[in-house]
Amino acid sequence: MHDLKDLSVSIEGDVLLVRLEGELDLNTAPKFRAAVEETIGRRPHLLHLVLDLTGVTFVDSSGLGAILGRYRQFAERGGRVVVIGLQPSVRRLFELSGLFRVVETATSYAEAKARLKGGAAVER
Amino acid sequence: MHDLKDLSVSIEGDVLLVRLEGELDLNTAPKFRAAVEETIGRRPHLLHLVLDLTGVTFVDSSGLGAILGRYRQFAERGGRVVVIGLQPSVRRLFELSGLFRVVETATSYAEAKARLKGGAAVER
Amino acid sequence: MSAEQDPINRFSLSFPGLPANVSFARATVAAFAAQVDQFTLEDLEDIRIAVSEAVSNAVIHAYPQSVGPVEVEVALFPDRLEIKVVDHGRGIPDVEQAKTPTFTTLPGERMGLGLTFVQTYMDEVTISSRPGMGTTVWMVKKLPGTLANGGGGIGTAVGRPAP
Amino acid sequence: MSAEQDPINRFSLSFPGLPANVSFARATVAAFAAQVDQFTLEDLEDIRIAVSEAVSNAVIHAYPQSVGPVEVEVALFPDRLEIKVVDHGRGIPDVEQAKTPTFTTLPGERMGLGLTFVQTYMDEVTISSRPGMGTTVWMVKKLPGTLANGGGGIGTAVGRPAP
Ligand SMILES: Nc1ncnc2c1ncn2[C@@H]1O[C@H](COP(=O)(O)OP(=O)(O)O)[C@@H](O)[C@H]1O
Ligand SMILES: Nc1ncnc2c1ncn2[C@@H]1O[C@H](COP(=O)(O)OP(=O)(O)O)[C@@H](O)[C@H]1O
Repeated sequence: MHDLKDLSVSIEGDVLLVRLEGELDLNTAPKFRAAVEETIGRRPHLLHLVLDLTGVTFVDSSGLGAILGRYRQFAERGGRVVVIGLQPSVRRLFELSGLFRVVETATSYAEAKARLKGGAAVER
Repeated sequence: MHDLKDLSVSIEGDVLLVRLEGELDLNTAPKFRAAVEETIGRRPHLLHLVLDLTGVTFVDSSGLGAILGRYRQFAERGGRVVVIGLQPSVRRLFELSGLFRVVETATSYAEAKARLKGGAAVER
Repeated sequence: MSAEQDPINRFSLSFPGLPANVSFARATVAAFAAQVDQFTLEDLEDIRIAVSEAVSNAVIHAYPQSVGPVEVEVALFPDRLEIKVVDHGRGIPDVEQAKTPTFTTLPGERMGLGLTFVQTYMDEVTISSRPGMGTTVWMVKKLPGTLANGGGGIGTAVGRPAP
Repeated sequence: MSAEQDPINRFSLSFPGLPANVSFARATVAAFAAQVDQFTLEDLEDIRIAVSEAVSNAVIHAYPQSVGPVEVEVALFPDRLEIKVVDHGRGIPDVEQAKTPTFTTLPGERMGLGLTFVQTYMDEVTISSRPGMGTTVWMVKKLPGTLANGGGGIGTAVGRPAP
């Protein structure tokens, strides 16, 4: 039940990179939420979130809700959320839930940053 | 509960090599026993057993009993049993049970065969 | 439905509705379901999600102010795996409404997709609830490639010899 | 013993005593025990072996001719994990004898080491049995680094504030 094995946070310019490892569910979503809120609370310059889910093996609707919640938070600041490292089973859930309508994906952190620098949001 | 993921049997001269993968317990010990008995039943020339436990992640007293049972079977033919690939947790159980008093170990199949060819049983 | 035959194997599990037990419950059901050779990794993933959603609902909706008991009962039949998630909590006043995608009584970060996922990922789902008495989510995953899969009705069950 | 405080978390599991359920039972207990950060991989391995032995005994000795119910109850306390394996089978006429290394009533390939391993790998073990009524194997793994570990007796328990 160590379902969130790791959570690491790093900052580069106006981008917050959060890497999760393990499972994102009812039990672990609050930890993810708290880590993001703690980091951005006193850093209004952080505009965008890149979420690296490479090490995430399980997500359910509670996990999706936590990601959507972060999207809303960054959207309020005028920023965007890009997800990288989606495993096939997690991708399936993103598609089913319609989360792709608001959250973008990229194949790497570099691509995610390039996109965010480009400034153009994906077509919706 | 696929606890014996694989069991493969091969013959070289008077040596039977059995490779197990997975867990050796009450449920899987009979499969191991049946595979050995089926192979040696009509092959009285098979004198020795080399048991490769490299892929075995769990053994309990039922598993040890099945190994001891095979030792008795080969001892009756005047042969020996050499175990290779013991994981630390399994080694601990071998020590505790005294199985090392009858079953020998080697670090590889080549070493096991060399020993058996040499003909000298280890000191007990 | 061929509900009257004896299961090949079964278990029942009960635990307090703590968030940490959601992953425990889905891991336990998945470990049991893994004995079924016919299930693909995707089937096991579907089961994990459905159990996770039903147990999460018991934890947060059934017992909003306390930690109450949750039971998970699983039975394996020749043609299907049946899973029941039971709580004795608040109950659902309108089950049809609860099943509607995006309907939730806890806006915040809930998406209202839990029961939708249960229905999407399992082959049959029945939710029964009595306000103040509790909720049972009963769900079935059919074994791929069994006779009954894809429509063998009562005839199939009657024709099958007892195990 | 501080047996009267409430556990931090717990579960109970019941299943038919089929050989396939031995691995299911130990995997379930290990998944639950893994929530305890203090347990090392070796502790988890010890627990897996002890559960495997106690459940195997229920399967083969308690119900030699049939498949009977087995229950596993696990409770986590601040200082220890308690595990109870219960059957309602044949019972053990002489528990002291049964605990003796190499004693077995089923020679064949049984080594008579099951209860020895349970005692070796767990910190406290109590076996209670009534012939014809069943057997309960109660065992404790202490959490490493807790006050009570390494000999804090009743004094320790009394001195500990309720959680
Ligand atoms: N076990 C339950 N006990 C009480 N109410 C429930 C239960 N399960 C679901 N509900 C109700 O049904 C609604 C929809 O559930 P669901 O689709 O899982 O979405 P969510 O959990 O995101 O709210 C919940 O908001 C809740 O009001
Ligand atoms: N749950 C049980 N029900 C009835 N008898 C039991 C049970 N557990 C152990 N026994 C008895 O105790 C003996 C010793 O058990 P154990 O040390 O586990 O060795 P083994 O299982 O190899 O016989 C068994 O042979 C059996 O007679």
